[in-house]
Amino acid sequence: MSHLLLLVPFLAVVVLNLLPKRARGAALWVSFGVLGLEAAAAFVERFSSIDSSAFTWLESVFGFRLAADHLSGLAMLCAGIVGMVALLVARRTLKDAGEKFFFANLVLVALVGINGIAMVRDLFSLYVFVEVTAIATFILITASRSGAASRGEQVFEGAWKYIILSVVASVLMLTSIGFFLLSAGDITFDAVKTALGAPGSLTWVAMALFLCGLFVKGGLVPFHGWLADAYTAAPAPVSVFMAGIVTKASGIFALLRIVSSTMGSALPGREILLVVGALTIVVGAFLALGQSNMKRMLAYSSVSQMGYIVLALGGDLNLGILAAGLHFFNHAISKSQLFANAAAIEEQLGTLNMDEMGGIGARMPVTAGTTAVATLSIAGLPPLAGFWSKLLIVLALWNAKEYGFAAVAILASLVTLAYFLSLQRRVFFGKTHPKWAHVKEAAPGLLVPVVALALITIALGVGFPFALRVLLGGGA
Amino acid sequence: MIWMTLLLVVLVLAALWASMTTALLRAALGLALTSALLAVVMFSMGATLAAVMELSVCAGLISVVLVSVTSLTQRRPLKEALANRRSRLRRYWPLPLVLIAVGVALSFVHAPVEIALRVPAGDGDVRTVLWSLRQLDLFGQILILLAGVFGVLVLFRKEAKHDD
Amino acid sequence: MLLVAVFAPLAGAFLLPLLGSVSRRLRDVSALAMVLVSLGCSLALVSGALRGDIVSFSIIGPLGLSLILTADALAVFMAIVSSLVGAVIMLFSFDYISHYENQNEYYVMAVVFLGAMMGLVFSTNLIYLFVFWEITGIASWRLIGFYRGKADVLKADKAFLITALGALVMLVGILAVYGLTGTFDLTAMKGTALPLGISALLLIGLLSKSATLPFQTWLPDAGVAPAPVTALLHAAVLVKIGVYVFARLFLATFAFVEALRTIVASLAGASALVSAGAALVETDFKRIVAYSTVSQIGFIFLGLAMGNPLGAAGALLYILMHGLAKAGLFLSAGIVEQNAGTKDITKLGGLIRTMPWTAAAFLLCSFSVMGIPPFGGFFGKYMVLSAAVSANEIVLATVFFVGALLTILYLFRLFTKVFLGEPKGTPAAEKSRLMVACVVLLAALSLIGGLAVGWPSELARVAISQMLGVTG
Amino acid sequence: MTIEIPQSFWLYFTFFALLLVDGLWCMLATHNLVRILIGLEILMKSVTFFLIVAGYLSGRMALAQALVITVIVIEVVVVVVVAGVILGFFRKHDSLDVENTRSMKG
Repeated sequence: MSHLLLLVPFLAVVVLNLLPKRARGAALWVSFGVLGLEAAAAFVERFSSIDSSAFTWLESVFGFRLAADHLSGLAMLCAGIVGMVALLVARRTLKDAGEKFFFANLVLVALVGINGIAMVRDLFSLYVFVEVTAIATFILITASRSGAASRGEQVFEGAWKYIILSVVASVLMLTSIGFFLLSAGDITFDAVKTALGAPGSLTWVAMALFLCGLFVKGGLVPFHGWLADAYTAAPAPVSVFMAGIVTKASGIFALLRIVSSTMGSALPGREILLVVGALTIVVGAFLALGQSNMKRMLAYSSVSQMGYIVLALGGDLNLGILAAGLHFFNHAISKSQLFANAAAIEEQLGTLNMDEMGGIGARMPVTAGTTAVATLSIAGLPPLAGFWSKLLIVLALWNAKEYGFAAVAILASLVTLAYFLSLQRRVFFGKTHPKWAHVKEAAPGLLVPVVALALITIALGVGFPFALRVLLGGGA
Repeated sequence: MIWMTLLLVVLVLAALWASMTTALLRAALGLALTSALLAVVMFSMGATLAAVMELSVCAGLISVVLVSVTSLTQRRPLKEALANRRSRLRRYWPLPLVLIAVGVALSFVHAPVEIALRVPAGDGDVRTVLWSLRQLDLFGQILILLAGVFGVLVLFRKEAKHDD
Repeated sequence: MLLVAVFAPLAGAFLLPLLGSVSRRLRDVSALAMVLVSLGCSLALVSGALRGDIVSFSIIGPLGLSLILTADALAVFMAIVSSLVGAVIMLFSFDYISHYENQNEYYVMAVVFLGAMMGLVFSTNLIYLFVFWEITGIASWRLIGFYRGKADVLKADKAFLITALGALVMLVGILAVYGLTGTFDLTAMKGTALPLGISALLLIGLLSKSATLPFQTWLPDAGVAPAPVTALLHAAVLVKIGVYVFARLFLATFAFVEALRTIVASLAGASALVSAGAALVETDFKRIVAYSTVSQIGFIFLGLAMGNPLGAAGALLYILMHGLAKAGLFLSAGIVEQNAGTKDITKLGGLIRTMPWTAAAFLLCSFSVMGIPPFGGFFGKYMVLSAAVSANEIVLATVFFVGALLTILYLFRLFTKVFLGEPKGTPAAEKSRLMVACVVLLAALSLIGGLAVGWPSELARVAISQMLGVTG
Repeated sequence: MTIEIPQSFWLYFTFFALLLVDGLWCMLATHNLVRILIGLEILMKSVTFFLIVAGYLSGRMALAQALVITVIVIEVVVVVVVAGVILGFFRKHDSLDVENTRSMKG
């Protein structure tokens, strides 16, 4: 089954390009279908009792060394959902048929990369798939011209920063792989785990380098500079995809994977994670507070939320990984929804400058309502999904006796709430500016995904103990 | 050992030249030279296949790309280039000194390094490793090439539109 | 039964916009019906509660996250207060709110708010207590910002941020409790002695929600909301949450800490005096009443902080009486504001001629808040003060006595300015019978509560013996 | 193999570090996009060299070669794509100066 998760999207790309040009209009829907299948497959494979061993013959043909666990399932589920949302947004906001075609293809390529990240068992393959995702995303940012007029040179600048820092991160990761080759003799997770268990400083230098590389990829403080530019520069559907899953998978999920499968419970690197996490939360939140471009605020909010995941990894290991995984999922859902909302607003208003807005809520009630749900969830207010994952993160920290960091995590939620309230106030509330008197609600094509995501957030929040039991019952 | 050290010194010098020379074209050539020297180093360490790759792809293909980019973008007026040269000098003169300092500093380090010397029994021929153990990476390579093709297509198409 | 009481409003609220698209009347009535369901369920629990039965219901979840609802006498008492006052306020809003936009949101949020309140009252798991606590926060945020003007929304945000800050600090405290006892279940941690630091963390949350010094500033500002909302928030429900949770945690669950008595009582005293002073100089009708609330909450805290049965019983009684009377005051303020077009008392006067019923109801409710016998408020205040005296807190008792005198002063001032004297501006009449009827109903309840004080105090007595019987 | 492991490691590591510093300096000190790309390439060379050295010293040359081959393929794609973007930028601004890209702040 896990092989299929990589091969099917790949074959879909091949098939799409073999089709005659006239049939290319269907590309978006084909890739939508593939993403839906992937999400369903990831879900079935990990979280239900349906037997999926019918595909073992594939493993004898292809010698991929993969292993999927609950974490990978969660990431692939996110990737599928976020990808579908991005495609729906692309259908509305990209104007050119050729652009849509390329978008569909590149999303599929990136999806293979993300699924690869989710399932690999060695450091180098991890690097390869991170790179696949990065290159596909990079092309996505630069390729589209839709709305480029309003973004001007930003496209170039954001993309440039992204690719340069991405290569620098690669250099860090490859150097680290070299060190592991020297000190562990191999680069599979198991070998690395053994080497980390043995005394020796070289291995820890290597691990620190690899983590630094991932910090860059995930946009964590102090390497967060590129992220807001890249998100702002990207066209609407690409920023949905990037914010929803790409950065998270290639930076944060990879981190999660490495911590969970190579570091034991004795974790000398824990302090690094705690400090970086806390710093990221606070710095990201305050940067978000000062933004007036909606996408930039959301981007810094992402930075801040990624900090929570890293912080969770520094806590009690088992609970921390569970909490981090859940926060990963919740945040992917809510943030892709917010970027989709931003896309709807940009589509209707032609601007993302929050100072020019005001009173949009009365004109676009669905967008306003779903935005409220997503922001409150991210700010960690019950009974929405975000509250529970934050609670688990704080519990993980508390169990590890990191009281100070737990308090930081809780109180930073207040800053999160503050900037999201300011967003609500500036965008949706207040008297409607005469300029927007005739603004209409976004097209149904854009509303369907955001409403669906908001419902997921609410349902997961209300039924959380049940969902948690499903997760735990599977033996995480 | 001596030969290897000399070779590496030349390698670093080539890289230094590539980063310090004024004309972009020469910098690209310097990079090609660096690549070629690196290939020689690889060869003498026994990494034959990788050396061939390095020589053909990096020293060859990448240089072609760089040279064509450079020639396509050389339209700057002479004055600007001259002004640029002066400011370049300011920014680059410390580099050789820094490199020497780093080299000297590191040559005093003799700390023990724990290297896991495995018996190379499981480490067979590079082709076997690549095709049977690293299949996943090959799959990744294919994907990246695919993405690269898309990139070229997209960027090329963009130019065509732009010229209209 | 418990589940219905909590989730009928919580889940039903989201049907309201749907019903609203059928008919506005249907929506309004069903909103009221949902609150009445809660009230009915709570009333049905009374007879059991009087016998000292404890009804419990739970859904077991992993990691100690089980939803446990428990109805003991304290919870039932509180539930009745909230749903009763809530129901009258819902009735009042039928006419009041029909002038404005966003009616659907108003009803959804108000009903969600009351549902969450029910959940809060009945839940005995700290995490769910926090969950419902925050739901009330979200609902009140939207309700305060109902008018959507820039200033309104800013003030709503301020209220939300202050209460959220308190809640987050309290969450730290909850986690500390968890670290201490290894459980979130309140019944399981009964009798635990809580270190002062953790108590302080929890206390900050409670004080911020109940708008006690030093967190009082959000409450007068929240007066920008429509009158039913302020009534809901200030009088009946929101601010009482802090008081209720204080009783639930520090009296009913944890071993009583002596140091806490002094701290809480001093804060309450300061809060009572400062806000009474503020009420004396304010000129905004609703802000005066709001400051009065801040001041009266001080009395309730004083009663609870004494830690003896008399004080606690007085506090509980006063929760009920103050809720009824203050709701009446706010709703009268709403009637005046809507009909006269202003809430500045310097521009009002002589309204007793055109609004006789409202004036009468206002006066009766004021009597109750002032603590004049035989109105309900008297018994509460009297018991609280005598509890303070019997606990040898003479200074505090004096402070609060002064506070009570100030209450009489500023309420009379308010009444004189608004209802007596020469009419200013255009004469305003009582337009809606329904609204006036609600106010009169509340005034009557305040009076009846005082005359028939035996019945609620019986329930309070059972609650006290359940609370203090084990710990004391 | 009879080489003195620690000593030869530090010798190779020195040259790796030299290449790394050189590449970083080249990237950071210039305003020219093409030169940034060249600096990036020098960085990649240093890492390639380090991987080979790691394989050489630990006796896993075949594995190291396999890795290096993959790295080279990725490197080429990155260079081609970045070069394409540089060309697009040049067509738009008629300049290669990175200062033209400092429009975003915060």
